[in-house]
Amino acid sequence: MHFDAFDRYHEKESFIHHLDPRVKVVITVIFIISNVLLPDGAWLAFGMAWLLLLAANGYSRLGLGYTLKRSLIALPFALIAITVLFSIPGKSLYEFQLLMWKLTITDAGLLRFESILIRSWLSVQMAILLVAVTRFPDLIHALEHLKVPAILTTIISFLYRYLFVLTDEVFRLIRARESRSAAATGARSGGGVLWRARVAGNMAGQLFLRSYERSDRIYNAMTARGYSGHLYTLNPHEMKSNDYFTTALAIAFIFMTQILGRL
Amino acid sequence: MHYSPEPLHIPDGFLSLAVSIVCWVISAIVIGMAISRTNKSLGEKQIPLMGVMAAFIFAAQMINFPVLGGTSGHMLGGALASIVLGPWAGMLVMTAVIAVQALLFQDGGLLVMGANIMNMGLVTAAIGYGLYRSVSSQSRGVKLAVAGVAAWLSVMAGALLTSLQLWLSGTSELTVVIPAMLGVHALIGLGEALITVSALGFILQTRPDLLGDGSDSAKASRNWVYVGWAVALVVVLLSPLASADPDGLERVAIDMGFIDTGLSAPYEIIPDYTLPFLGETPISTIAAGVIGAVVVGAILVLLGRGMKAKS
Amino acid sequence: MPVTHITNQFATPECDDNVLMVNELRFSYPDGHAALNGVSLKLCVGDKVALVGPNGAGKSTLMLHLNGILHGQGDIQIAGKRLTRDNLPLIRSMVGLVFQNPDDQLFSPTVFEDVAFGPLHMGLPEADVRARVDAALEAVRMSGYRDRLSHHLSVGEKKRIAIATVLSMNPSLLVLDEPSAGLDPRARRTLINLLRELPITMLVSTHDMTLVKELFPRTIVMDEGLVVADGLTGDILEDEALLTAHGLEKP
Amino acid sequence: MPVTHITNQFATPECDDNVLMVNELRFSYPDGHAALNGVSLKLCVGDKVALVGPNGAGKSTLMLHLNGILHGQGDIQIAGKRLTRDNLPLIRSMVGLVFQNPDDQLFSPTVFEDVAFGPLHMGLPEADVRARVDAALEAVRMSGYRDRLSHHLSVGEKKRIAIATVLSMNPSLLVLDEPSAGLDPRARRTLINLLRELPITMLVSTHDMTLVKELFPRTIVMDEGLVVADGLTGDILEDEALLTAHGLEKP
Ligand SMILES: Nc1ncnc2c1ncn2[C@@H]1O[C@H](COP(=O)(O)OP(=O)(O)OP(=O)(O)O)[C@@H](O)[C@H]1O
Ligand SMILES: Nc1ncnc2c1ncn2[C@@H]1O[C@H](COP(=O)(O)OP(=O)(O)OP(=O)(O)O)[C@@H](O)[C@H]1O
Ligand SMILES: [Mg+2]
Ligand SMILES: [Mg+2]
Repeated sequence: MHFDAFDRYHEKESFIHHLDPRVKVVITVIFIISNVLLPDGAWLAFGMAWLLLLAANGYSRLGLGYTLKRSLIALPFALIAITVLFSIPGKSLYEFQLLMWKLTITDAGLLRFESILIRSWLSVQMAILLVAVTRFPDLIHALEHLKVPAILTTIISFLYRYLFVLTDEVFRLIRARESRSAAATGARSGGGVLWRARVAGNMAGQLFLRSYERSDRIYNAMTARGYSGHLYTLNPHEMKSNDYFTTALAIAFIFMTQILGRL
Repeated sequence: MHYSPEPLHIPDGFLSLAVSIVCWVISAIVIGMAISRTNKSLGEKQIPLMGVMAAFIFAAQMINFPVLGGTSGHMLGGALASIVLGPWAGMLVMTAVIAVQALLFQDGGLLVMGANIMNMGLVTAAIGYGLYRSVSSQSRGVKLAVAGVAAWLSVMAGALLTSLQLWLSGTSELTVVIPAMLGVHALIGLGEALITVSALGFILQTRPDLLGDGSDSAKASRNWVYVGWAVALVVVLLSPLASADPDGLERVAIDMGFIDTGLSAPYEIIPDYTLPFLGETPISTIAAGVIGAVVVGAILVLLGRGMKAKS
Repeated sequence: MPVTHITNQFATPECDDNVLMVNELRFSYPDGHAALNGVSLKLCVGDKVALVGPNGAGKSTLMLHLNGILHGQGDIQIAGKRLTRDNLPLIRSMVGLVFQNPDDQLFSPTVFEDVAFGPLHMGLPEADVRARVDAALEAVRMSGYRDRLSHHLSVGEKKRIAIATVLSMNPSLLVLDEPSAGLDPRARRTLINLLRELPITMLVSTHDMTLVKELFPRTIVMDEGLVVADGLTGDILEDEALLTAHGLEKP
Repeated sequence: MPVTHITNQFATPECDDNVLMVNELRFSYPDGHAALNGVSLKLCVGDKVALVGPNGAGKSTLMLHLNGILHGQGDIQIAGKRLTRDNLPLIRSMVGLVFQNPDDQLFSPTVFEDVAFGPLHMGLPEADVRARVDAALEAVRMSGYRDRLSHHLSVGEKKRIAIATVLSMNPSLLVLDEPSAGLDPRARRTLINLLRELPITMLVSTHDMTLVKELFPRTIVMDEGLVVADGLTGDILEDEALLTAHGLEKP
């Protein structure tokens, strides 16, 4: 079983793929901050932000709709914001009866709801784009360059490496459980919820022990190659003029979006 | 089987910049403390251990069990991580897990990552470890029972914090979000408790040596017990109050100055968030955001330096 | 039971009571990779059959279909019952699937709990569960290990317990995926003797050609999602051209 | 180099320049289990030696001593240098240890980072590191894999990269723990050819007696923490009594 499906990187030849990962991380974060700062109902600015996304999609040769297709992940969470439809005072648009409550959708409420969704949807797309055009190890290097403490980036790079190994293990455990989840004719099968939860907990415990012992073996393998408490890495990236130029251009564009959103 | 998003992971766009930054600062400070503490007690083995344990938590979150009609329960893991690794290492491990979920799977946003780390990594670890620690010399049954309660409370604490952040951001109405989040997570928390307890039971049975008394000094662990119980107490007291009388909670918040103008002005929650000399313009909001970000960055850099100097 | 093995490369034996019948099974993984391209085979009661082929031939994928963990197109019948979504739990009690790594199979702290999982899930009364656990452990010669912690067993012991975890469900068909991988010669010998003695129909995938030669009268060769040969082991192992073509070696 | 192999069960070869000399090594695990009970052996430059024995014989434990991951009582010398706490980093650059599971050995996200790990921790300048990585990947015929992600590789490919991770440290002695476990016949063949070509002294633990016969002129048999035989592979494989006594089989 392979969990390659976890990898979100899309190998393509494009200048965006070749940008320094720092540049991509910084632009992504600024873009997301900018979205959050845009006022409710700044349609023009939202449109401009999306334009930037479309352009980035296009330039990275992923196809214009690439991030769009995958951007629904945050949608279920929107449920949580639904109350603003009714709670913000404004002109009544629509009234209806839900069980014992009389609910009124207001124009201000609708505006706010839509704006929250659009901000989130734009931000998620940018994040999707970031990992589609940057290999995850390069992303980790970018975090190192951006002075995220070494201990965190190290944990993250181990996490990334062993994510695949351990999710494979989990998957095989679940398979083994499934293949013995049998029934006999005439009897009620499945056991109680508590028993099933206990089995799941046992699987977690089993996985913990195996992970723990694996970390011991990894430590041995590291020691055997000279590790003695301090990790050294080569710095594989260098900012080129191209990188500075793209950063400046993107920031200028995002700044213009902000101004447009507030006119 | 696919990677499935979790209800507690807030995406970008749902929290205001102010709330996001405040949460980032708080989380960064706690993470900084965690880094300097783990550095002090850091055996060489600790690095691969924490790395693999982070992968373990990630993978363990995918172990589910059927509950009713197609729904299934699973685990967040904050309490378990801190019980088996100690509070500081547990926090770092959870931070890495949440960061990878946001970076690689867009499960949870980047700007709101501070909030997500706080809700699912820091508070859960504090409650889990604090409560478990207070009974670590008791019998196996007591330990497991308390671990279960701690796991349940850790999920409730995360849900409560998430609700408050959403409300402070003007994304959700308190009267709805608190009962809804707490109601749902009271059930999710049961799954967390059940899995945590039997996973711990498994470890206690097969490798009890791994759950030894830890390397914490007596004083440090007493402090954790206080912190853990204090956070737990807040959850226990605040949750029913908030569910029963959210309006009351809102009033208290207004009285205490958290909220001046109510929900319609989500950017002004922190009274002096707008900078006086710039006036109440969008520019001043941006400037404040930038300053916030610089502060966070500076803290991270300083912590990074401190760490290097020590190692 | 009279089992007629035909050395014709695409022949399957004729018998009155098939334990397993697979007909034109096709399956592609979600990523589009076609792992099975029309596999057909039959097993008679009492057959012990080796399934060989290079890495990626589709052996494990086929095995995962036999108790409905994967669902492809085509027909699968176990002891005359068609495998459908509705009778999945029943089929699972009839097909005992043992995976390569016993650590995946053993997820409970004690040997007893693991062997009891299947019967408990089937909803059997407690006395029956205990009787089945005892019988299964007896069959793999591990009666003394009932209350041991699985975690502390050697690989060879774990392998035998893993087999017990499906024997306790009284399966009509035992399906083993690479049972001898990672065993030292002695443990391997013990396993071979155990498999020889078990009076159950079995289908065993392996890269261990010595095992094939010693244990299985009949061999099925798979490559690229197809059955490329099916016949008496002796004949297949003599067919150098066939072996080389599919990345295999004579023992 | 004249290497005299003596088939006497406790003889070790005589030569002028020993790459490895172990003298009366004893070690007990913290739980009190005595895993090594006085092991002595010598390897000459260019020797390729198989280390066989049943599960639990102490093979892996011995290997972990050879570059100081475990410390027992007794003497270990690598190329004439005694292994002490002080020269540990030097010794580690001379002894390349490859563990059984390549997933434990390859702990970095990319192949390059993994192969560079050893040279980087030896404190070499960047240009040297890059040159060594290239040479090591070249040696295992994996030059094209520099920037690949480790988790995308097949087991056979991972195995070869694992060997490259220690070759990049230019070791005088290569120590491999069960290199062929879990490989299919084709991948195993590739590995055998690779090991045959590598011009380095090596000590290889394995349960794969065919590998032993094909690749190693000399074999050391361990059991219960002791060397019980050391001699020409041909002689040892003929000694049925010896093999049976220590749970081994003729290939
Ligand atoms: N989850 C998956 N997603 C996509 N492709 C897969 C998946 N699992 C297996 N495959 C592919 O399907 C094909 C058949 O794989 P399978 O595991 O059945 O082979 P196998 O004969 O068991 O090989 P081995 O001897 O290595 O165990 C291979 O090409 C494999 O890469
Ligand atoms: N960490 C440990 N703690 C206690 N005992 C151990 C530990 N590791 C190994 N042992 C024991 O030491 C003995 C030697 O183990 P070792 O792993 O060296 O055997 P081996 O010859 O490599 O076996 P295999 O062929 O199974 O790899 C065994 O009895 C084993 O149970
Ligand atoms: Mg397979
Ligand atoms: Mg070993």
